[in-house]
Amino acid sequence: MKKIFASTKGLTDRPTHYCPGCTHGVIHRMVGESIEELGLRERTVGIAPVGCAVLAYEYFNCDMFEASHGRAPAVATGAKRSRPDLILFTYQGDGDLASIGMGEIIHAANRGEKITVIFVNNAVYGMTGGQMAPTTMPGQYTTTSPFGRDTAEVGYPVRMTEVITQLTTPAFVARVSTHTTREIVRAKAVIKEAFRYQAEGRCFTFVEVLSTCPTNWGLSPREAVKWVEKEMVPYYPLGITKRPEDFTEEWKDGGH
Amino acid sequence: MKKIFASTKGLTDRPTHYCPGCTHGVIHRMVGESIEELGLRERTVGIAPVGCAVLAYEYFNCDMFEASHGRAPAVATGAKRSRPDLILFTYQGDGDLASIGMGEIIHAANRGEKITVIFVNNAVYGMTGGQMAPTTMPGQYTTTSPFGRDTAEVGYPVRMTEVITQLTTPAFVARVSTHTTREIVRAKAVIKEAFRYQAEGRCFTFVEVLSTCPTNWGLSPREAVKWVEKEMVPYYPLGITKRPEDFTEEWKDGGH
Amino acid sequence: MPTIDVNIERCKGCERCIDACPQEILGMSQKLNNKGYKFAVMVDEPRCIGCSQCAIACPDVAIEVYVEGAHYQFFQY
Amino acid sequence: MPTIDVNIERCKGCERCIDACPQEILGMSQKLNNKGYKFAVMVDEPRCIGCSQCAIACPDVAIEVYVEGAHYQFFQY
Amino acid sequence: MTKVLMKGNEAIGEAAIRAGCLHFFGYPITPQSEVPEYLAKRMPEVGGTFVQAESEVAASNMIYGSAGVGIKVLTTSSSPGISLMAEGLSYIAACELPVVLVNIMRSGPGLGGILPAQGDYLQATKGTGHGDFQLIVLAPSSVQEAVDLVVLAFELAEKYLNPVMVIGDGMIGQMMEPVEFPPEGQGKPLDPGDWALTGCKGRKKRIINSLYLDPIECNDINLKLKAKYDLIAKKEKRWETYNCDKPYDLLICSFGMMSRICKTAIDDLAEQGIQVGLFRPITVNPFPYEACRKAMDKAKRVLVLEMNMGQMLEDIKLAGEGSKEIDFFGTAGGVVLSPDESLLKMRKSLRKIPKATKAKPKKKPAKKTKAAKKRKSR
Amino acid sequence: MTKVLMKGNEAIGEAAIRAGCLHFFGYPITPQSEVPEYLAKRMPEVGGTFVQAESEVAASNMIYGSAGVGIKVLTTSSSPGISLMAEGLSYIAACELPVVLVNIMRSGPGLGGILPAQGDYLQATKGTGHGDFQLIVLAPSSVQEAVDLVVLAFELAEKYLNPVMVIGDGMIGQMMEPVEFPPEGQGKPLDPGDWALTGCKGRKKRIINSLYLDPIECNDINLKLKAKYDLIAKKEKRWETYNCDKPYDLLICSFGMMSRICKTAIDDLAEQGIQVGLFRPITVNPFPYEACRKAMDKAKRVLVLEMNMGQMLEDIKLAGEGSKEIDFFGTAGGVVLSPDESLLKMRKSLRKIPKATKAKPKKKPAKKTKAAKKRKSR
Amino acid sequence: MAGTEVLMAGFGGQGMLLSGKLLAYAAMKKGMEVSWLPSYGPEMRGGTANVTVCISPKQVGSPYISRPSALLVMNQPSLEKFGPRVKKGGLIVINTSLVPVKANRDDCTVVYVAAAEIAQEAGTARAANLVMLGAYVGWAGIVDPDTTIQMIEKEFARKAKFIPANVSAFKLGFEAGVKAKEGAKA
Amino acid sequence: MAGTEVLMAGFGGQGMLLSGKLLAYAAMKKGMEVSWLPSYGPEMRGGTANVTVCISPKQVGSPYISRPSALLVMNQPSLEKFGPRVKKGGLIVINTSLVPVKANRDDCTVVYVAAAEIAQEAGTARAANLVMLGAYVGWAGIVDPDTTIQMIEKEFARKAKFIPANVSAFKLGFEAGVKAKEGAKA
Ligand SMILES: Cc1ncc(C[n+]2csc(CCOP(=O)(O)OP(=O)(O)O)c2C)c(N)n1
Ligand SMILES: Cc1ncc(C[n+]2csc(CCOP(=O)(O)OP(=O)(O)O)c2C)c(N)n1
Ligand code: SF4
Ligand code: SF4
Ligand code: SF4
Ligand code: SF4
Ligand code: SF4
Ligand code: SF4
Ligand SMILES: [Mg+2]
Ligand SMILES: [Mg+2]
Repeated sequence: MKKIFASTKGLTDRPTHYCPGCTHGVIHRMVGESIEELGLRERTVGIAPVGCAVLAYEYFNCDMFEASHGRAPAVATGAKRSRPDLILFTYQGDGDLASIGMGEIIHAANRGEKITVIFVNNAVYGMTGGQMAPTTMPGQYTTTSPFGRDTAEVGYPVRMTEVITQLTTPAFVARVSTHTTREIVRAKAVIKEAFRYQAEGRCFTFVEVLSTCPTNWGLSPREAVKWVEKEMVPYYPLGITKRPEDFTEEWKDGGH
Repeated sequence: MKKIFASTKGLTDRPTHYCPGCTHGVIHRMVGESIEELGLRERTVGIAPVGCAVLAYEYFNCDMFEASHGRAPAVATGAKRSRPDLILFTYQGDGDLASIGMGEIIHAANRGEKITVIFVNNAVYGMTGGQMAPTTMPGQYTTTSPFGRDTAEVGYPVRMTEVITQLTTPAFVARVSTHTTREIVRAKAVIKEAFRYQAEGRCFTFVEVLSTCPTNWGLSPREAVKWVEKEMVPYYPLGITKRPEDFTEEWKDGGH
Repeated sequence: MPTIDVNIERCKGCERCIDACPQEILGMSQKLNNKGYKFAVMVDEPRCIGCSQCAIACPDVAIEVYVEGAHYQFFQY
Repeated sequence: MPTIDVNIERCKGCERCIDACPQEILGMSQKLNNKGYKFAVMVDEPRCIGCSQCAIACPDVAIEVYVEGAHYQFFQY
Repeated sequence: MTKVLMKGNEAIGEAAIRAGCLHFFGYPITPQSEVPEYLAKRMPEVGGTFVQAESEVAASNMIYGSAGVGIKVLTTSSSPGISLMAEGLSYIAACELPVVLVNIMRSGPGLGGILPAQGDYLQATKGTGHGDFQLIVLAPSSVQEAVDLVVLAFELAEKYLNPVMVIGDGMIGQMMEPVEFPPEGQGKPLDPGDWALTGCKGRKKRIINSLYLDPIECNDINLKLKAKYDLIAKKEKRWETYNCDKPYDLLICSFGMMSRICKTAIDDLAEQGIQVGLFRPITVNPFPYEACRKAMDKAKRVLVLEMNMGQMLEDIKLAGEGSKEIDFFGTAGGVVLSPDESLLKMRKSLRKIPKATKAKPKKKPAKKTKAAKKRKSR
Repeated sequence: MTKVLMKGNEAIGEAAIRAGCLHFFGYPITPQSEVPEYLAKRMPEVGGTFVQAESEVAASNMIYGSAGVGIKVLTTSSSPGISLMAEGLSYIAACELPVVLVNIMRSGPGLGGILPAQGDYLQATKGTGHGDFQLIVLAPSSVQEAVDLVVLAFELAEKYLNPVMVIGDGMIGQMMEPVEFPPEGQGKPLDPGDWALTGCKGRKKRIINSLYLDPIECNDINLKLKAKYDLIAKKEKRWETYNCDKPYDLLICSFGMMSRICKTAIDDLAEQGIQVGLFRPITVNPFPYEACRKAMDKAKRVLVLEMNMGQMLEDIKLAGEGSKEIDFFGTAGGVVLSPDESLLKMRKSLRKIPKATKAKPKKKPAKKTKAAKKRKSR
Repeated sequence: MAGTEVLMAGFGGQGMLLSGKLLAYAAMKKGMEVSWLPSYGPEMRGGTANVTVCISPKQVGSPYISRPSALLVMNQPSLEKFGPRVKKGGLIVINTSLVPVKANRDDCTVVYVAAAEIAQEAGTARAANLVMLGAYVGWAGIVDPDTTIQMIEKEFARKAKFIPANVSAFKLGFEAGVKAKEGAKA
Repeated sequence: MAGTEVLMAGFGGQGMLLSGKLLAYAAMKKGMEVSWLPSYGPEMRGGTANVTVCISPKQVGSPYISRPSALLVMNQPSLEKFGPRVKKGGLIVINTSLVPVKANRDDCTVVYVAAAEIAQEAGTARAANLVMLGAYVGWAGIVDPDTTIQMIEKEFARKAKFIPANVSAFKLGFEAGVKAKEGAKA
C-alpha cells in the first residue's frame, strides 16, 4: 500500500490545541507542507504571533520565534535583514496583524522585506475570547460588539489584501480560503507560490487566509465553514491580486 | 480702501518658526481660514504633531493639543468620541503620520472618526534634520539615504491618499498641493470642504497636502516648488479620490 | 483498495472529513476518545476511492490515505 | 488703486510672491530685516491689479492686499 | 445597599461608571478582557462611550485626548499592554491630565503567562516612562477594595490632575466576591477647570502641551510636578496594618492579593499563639515609608512576601534604612503561594530571630474578636 | 593609535562597528539622530546593514529578530523612543537575547525638550517594562568612555545574554572630543551558541519564546533570570572615585556628564584647600552599592547631584541605609548646572556639616599631580 | 464555624464555573462571606477548567486554596490532579458517567454520582453540573437547597425552558448527597 | 596653563560650529585636550547657534561653560546674551558687519572685525566665520595658525575651490587679531 497522504515533516507530531474544526490546523499543514516540499524547512525561521496561534512555535518543525502582539513583521525584518539566507515567515491573526500590528505589516510590505506573511483572518479575536477585530463582519456579534458590529460607529471591516495590494512595492498578494476542500487545494498552491518567490529572493509575499473560529462564532464547525462562504467570501473576495510580472508559467495558476 | 486679503482670525499673530519658503505656513493659513470662515473656530480643537509643525499649537487660534509622535489620530479619537460637538483636526507630517503613526491613522480612518486630518507630505523628516520618510522619492538624498532612496532596498514611497481611499469607511479623501497659487487656491477649497463635512457630522475627512522642505532638500524656496511639481506631483497625483455620495452641488468643484 | 487511517486520538470530531468525502462513506463514532471527542470512522471502506478529500479537509492532520495502484484525484494537492 | 502692504518683519524673503505676481511688480529689498532676511518690496505699484496672487502664495502671511472698487480676480479664494 | 456577587473585572467597570466615568478606551488582553467586554454592554445603557482601541499605544493616546477635553476617562490593560503605554503616560503626566488606569497584572517578563503576578510594581511606582513623573498607584486586595479604589482613583486624579493607576493581579480581575457600589448617578462629571480644551468661545485659547524648548521653562515644569508629588506624598498615603496591636517579633510586608493570603497564614499562626504583624501599603506610590518604618520598629525581623522577584522590597529597604534584617520570598510566573506555604516562610523567618519571644499560647483567642479587631486601616 | 575628534553620536556608531556590530535598526530622534545618519553612510562601507525602522516599537522588535538569528545588533534612541521600546525590551530580556541599546537622554517628561537630561535613570534601572527583568545599564561621562562602554556593552550582552543599555545625555551625543577606537576588523561576530535561530539543518529545531503558560515553568524562568542578575551584580559592578584618597567631609554622588561638571568644581574647591570626594557609578545597574557605601562611610555628609529630580538618589539611599545625611540637588529640562553653580551647592552642603574640618590650605597643591592622581576607577 | 472551600473541576464547557457561582450566590444569600476564583486561560477546548468557592462567616482570607474541604470532579484528569489535595475528612464527589476510576482516599467521604445519566433523566445531559452541585449541597448542608433553586431559576431566567430540567437535576443530585451523608453517618 | 574656553555664536548657517571645530582640531593637533559642544535644536532657520570649545592641558572637566574666556559673536542677540558672561580679562570678538553695537565691557579686550567685508575681500562673504576664527587665533596664540590652515584645507578638501578664499579670510582675520593683541599690550 502506498501512503499518498500523511502529515508533513514541516510539522511536528504534537497535536494542536485548536478547537475542533478550527482551520488554523489546515493552514498550519499547508505552510508546513510548502516549506518541506520546497526543501526550505532546514533554513526556515517562522514567527508565531500572539493569538490562538501563539503556540505555533511548537507545531512548525523549523526554528521558531514567538513575537510580541502584532510585531512579527518587524521581528521578521530584523531577522531577514541580518540573515538574508534564511527563509522567514510570519503567521498572524487578524487582531495581531490588522489591529495592533497595522503599522508593522504595512511598513514591512512597503519596504519590500523578502518574507512571507500568512495572515489568518477569522473575523474575531480568538485567543482572548471573541472580541471584535478590525475584520469582524458588519452586524457580527462579538463580546465587544454585543449588539453587532455597527459600521456607523466603528466602520467597515478592513480588507488587508486590498490595502497591501495598493502599495507599490509588494509583488505577491493573495487571498485564499479554507471553507471547502477545493479552496484548501487552491490555498495550498498559493502559499507554496509565496514561499517560492521568497526562496528566489524576489519580493514581499502576503497570503490572507479566511479561517473559522467555531468557538467564538458560536457555530458548529460545519456551520462555521458555511458562514465563511456566505458571509466572508463576498466581502473578502478570493484571488491573487498581485504577482511579480515575470512569474514562470509553471506557477501561473498556482497549481490548480 | 478695502482690505481684501489679510491674515485670518483662525491664526494667532505669532510669526512662525518655519524656514523661508516652507509651505507649512501656507497650509496653516488655509486651515485657519477654513475654520474661521465656517464659523467653527470657537469649537475647534486642533492637534499638533511632533515634527516641524510641533509648535502649531502656538499658531492656530483655537484650543490645541500637542500629541506624541504619530498618535494625533488616537488623541483626536479620544477627544471627538468624548465631545462630539467639538471640531477636531490633526495636522501631521509624513514621518508622523505615514511612518510611526501608520497604525493610528488607518484605524481612525477605518473607524470613520468624524475628524479632519491635514497630512503634510514634504517627502522628508524636516524637524530632525532631513532623514528619509516613507514618502521620500526614489533616488532622493536624505541624511539616512545618503546614496539616494534605493527602492530595491527600502521600497517605493507610500501613497497615503490611495491607501486611505482603499478603505471602505472614509468618505472624503483628497490630495492637493501648494506649489503654485492655483494649487493653493484648490487646496484651500478642499480643506474647507473637509471641515464642512465634519461640521455636518458626516465622515472621516483626509487631505494630503504636498509641501516643501527647502532646507532639507537643499534647494531654494523657488527650486523647491519646482521640485514638487516635477518630482512629487507625477507620483502623488492630485485630486479628490472620495467624496460622500450626497455632497451638495455648491461644493462639487471645491470652489474652483 | 484505497483506504484511510484515522488517528482517533488526534481527531477532534469536527466532521469536516464527513462533508468532504465525495463517497459519503465517513461517519462519527459513538465512543469518545481520551480528550472526550467523538471521532471519525470509515463506514463503507470498499467504496473509498482514495481521493484524499477527507485528509485535505482535516484540520488536525488525523487522516492518512493509502492506495494501491490507480486512485481518483480531484485536485493535485 | 489696488496695492499691497508687506509686513517686512514677517517676511522671510522666500520670493514666492515675486513668482506669483502676474504683473511682475514685486522685487526683493537690499536691506535685511531684524531676522536677517531680505524682504519683498513693491516695485511698480501703479500696475498692481489687486489680484492677491502674492498674498495667497506667501507662506508667512506677510502680505495684505487693498483695493478700491473693482479689481481682478483669478480665482475665488 | 445590597451586595452583588461580581467578577473583579466587571466590578471595576461598574465602579468607574458609578464614579461618573462614562468613557472607556481600551484593548483586550487576558486577564482583564472582562472590563472592556462588560463596558461594551454597559456603556450604551448609561449613555456612555465604549471604544475598542486598535492597540494599547492608541488607547493611551485616546485617554489623553478624552481627558484633555475635560472628560472622566478609564483604560484598563495587563502587563504587556501597560508597557506599550509608557510614552503616552509620560505625556499625560507631563500635561497633568486626570486619567485612571487599571493594570490587572499577569506573569512576565515578555509574553510571560496569563496567571496572576505582581511583577509590574517597579514599573508602576518608579520607571513607568521617560522623564521625571509619577503615577499615583493604588493596590487593592479584594474586589470590594478594587471598587473603592477605582472610585478613589477618579477623585485623586481630578484633585491632583495626575494619572492614577490601580494595580491588581489576575486573581482580583477573575474572582467573584460580593460587592457594594456607590449608588448610580452620583458620580460628577469632571470639572473642566481652566485647562480643558472645550472650544475657545468666550475665552482665550488653551493649549495642552508638554514641549518646553526653553530649559528654564522645562525645569520649572519639572519643579512644579515635583512639588505636586511631594504634596501627594504628604497627604495621600494609605496603608493597612493587621494584627499589629499585639506585640510581634516578625512583621510581614505584602501588598495586594498576596497580603490576603498572608492574613490567613497570620490567623493560623495566631491560633498557634504566635503573633505576627502585617504591613500592607494601599498607596504603593506614594509609599507610606513612615508608617512602614513604625511597624518595622516594633518587629525584630521583617519578611517581605511578593508575587515577584523582590520589587516592593526596595521600598521596604528604603523605609527600614538598614534598621532591621529583611527576608524576602517571592514567586513569579503565576505561582501563588498558598496560606500554608506562606506560613512556612514566616516560620522560617521566625526561626532566624535570636531568642524570639515564644510566648506560649495562653488561650486560643476566639476567632470572632480577632477578625473584628485585627484590621486597622487608613 | 591616533585620536580623532568626533561627535559622541558618531563615535558611538563607530564604536559599535569596531565591536563587530554590523547591524543597526533605529528611528531618528534628537539628540541622537547622528547615530543612524552616521551608520547609514558607514554600514555599507563595512558590509553592514542599516535599516531605518518605522518606529521605535518596530525597532525594538527588529533587534529582537536580529539578535535572535545570532547577530550583533544595535539600536539607539532618546527618551520618548525608549519608552516605546518597553514591551520589546521585556521580551528581549525574557528571551535572553544579547542586544545593545543607547539612550541619549533628553529632557522630559512627555515631549519635554531636546536638551540634555538624566531623567530616565529609574526607567533604565528599575522599571523598564513589565515583569521581573533587568537591563545592564552603563553611564559614560565622556565621548571616549561612551566608546569604551559601547564596546563593553557588546561583551556583557553576549557574556550574559542580556540586553545592555548605555545611557548618556544629550551632551555626550552632541559634543566632539578626541577619541581612540579599537582597531577595525577585530570585533568578532556573535557566537550563535545553542540558542540562535540559524535554520534547523543537522540539529533539533530551536525556539525563542517567552510564553510559559505553566506557572512552575514560568516561575523557573524568573528564578533563572534572577540568578543571572545576581551573578551580574556580583561580577560586573564598575565605578569611579575621584579625589577620594584624601580625607573628605563631603561626598558627591553623581553619574554621567554631571559627574564631570562636579569634578571641575571639586578641583576648584581643592585649590581652595577643601577636599570633597566623588563617587560615580559606571554601571548604574547593577549599582555598586558596597563601593558607594564605602565612599559614604568616609564622609560626614553626602550630596547627590543629578540632572533629574532625584532618581539615582534612591540608590544612594539604599547604599547609605540611613547612615548619612544626604542632600540632593537636581536640575531638569535641559538646565545644566555649571561647575560654579555645582560648587555653590557643595558649599551649601559643607556648611551643614557640624564642625566641618575646615583645614586651612597648607599649600596650593600643584595642579598636575592632582589631575594625575585623583582618578581611580575599576 | 470554620471556612469551607469547594473546588469544582472538569472540562471547559461542562458548567462547573456556573455550579460554583450558584453555590457562592446561595451562600451569600445566607449572609456568608464568599469568594469564587476560576482557573482562567486562553480559550481552548479540551482543556480543564476549575473554580474554587470559599465560604466563611468572616471575610475570606485567601481565595486561592491549596487544600480544599470538598472536591467535585467531572473528569479523570481533575480527579488525579486534585484528589490527593482534599483535606482529611473532606468530601469528594465524582461523576461516574465520565470518571471510570475510584478515588484513592479512605480518609474522605467519596460520593459517586452518575451525573450525566441522572441529568438525562431530569431532562438534559447538559445539567450534569447541577447534579454534582446538588450532591454537594445535600451532603454539606452549608446552603439552603431552596435558595439554590431560586438562584438556578434566576440564572436561567432568559432561557426559561431549561429551568425545569436543571432544577430537577439539582434535586436528584441533592437527594443523592443527602443519602450519602446519611450513609456516612451510619 | 589653565583651560581656555571659547564660545562662538551667531545665526544658524553662519559657520560658527565649523570655526569651533577647526579650533578644536588645531588644539588637538598641538596635543591639548579639547571638547566641542554645540547648542543643538530643531532645524529652524533664523535661530541662533553657538558652540563652546574648551582647550586644556589635562582632560576637560565640564564641556559646558557658563563663563567663557573668549566670545566670538556674529550677531547682536548673541552679543547681548553672552557678552556679560565673558570672564574678566577675556576676549570678545565682534563682527561689526552685522553687529552695529559695542560691547559694554571695559574689563575685557574687545576686537571689532568687519568680518563680512574682510571675507568679501578674501573672495567670499560666506567666510566671515573664518575671519572671526583668525582674529581669535591671532589674539590668543593658543594654537598654531599653520595647523589651523591645514585643518581648513582638510575640511574643504572636497570643495577645493573654496580653499583659497577661506584660507585668506582666516589669514586676514589672524592679522587683525595679532594687531589687536599688540594694541592691548601697548
Ligand atoms: C500587547 C498585547 N496586547 C494584547 C494582548 C492580548 N491578546 C492576545 S491574543 C489577542 C488577539 C488575538 O486575535 P487574533 O490575532 O485575531 O488571533 P486569533 O486568536 O483570532 O487567531 C490579544 C488581544 C497581548 N498579549 N499583548
Ligand atoms: C517617539 C518619538 N520618536 C521620534 C521623535 C523624533 N522626531 C521628531 S519630529 C520627527 C519627524 C518629523 O517628520 P515629519 O513628520 O515628516 O514632519 P516635518 O518635520 O517634515 O514637518 C521625529 C522622528 C520623537 N519626538 N518622538
Ligand atoms: S478560539 Fe477560535 S481561533 Fe482559537 S482555536 Fe478555537 S476556534 Fe480556533
Ligand atoms: S526644516 Fe523643512 S519642513 Fe521644517 S520648517 Fe524648515 S523647510 Fe519647513
Ligand atoms: S479518500 Fe476520498 S473516498 Fe476515501 S474516505 Fe477519503 S474522501 Fe472518502
Ligand atoms: S476532519 Fe479530522 S478532526 Fe475532523 S472529524 Fe474528520 S478526522 Fe476528525
Ligand atoms: S495683488 Fe496681484 S498684482 Fe498686486 S502685487 Fe499682488 S500679485 Fe501682483
Ligand atoms: S512670499 Fe511672503 S515671505 Fe516670501 S518673500 Fe514674499 S512676502 Fe516675503
Ligand atoms: Mg482572529
Ligand atoms: Mg515631513
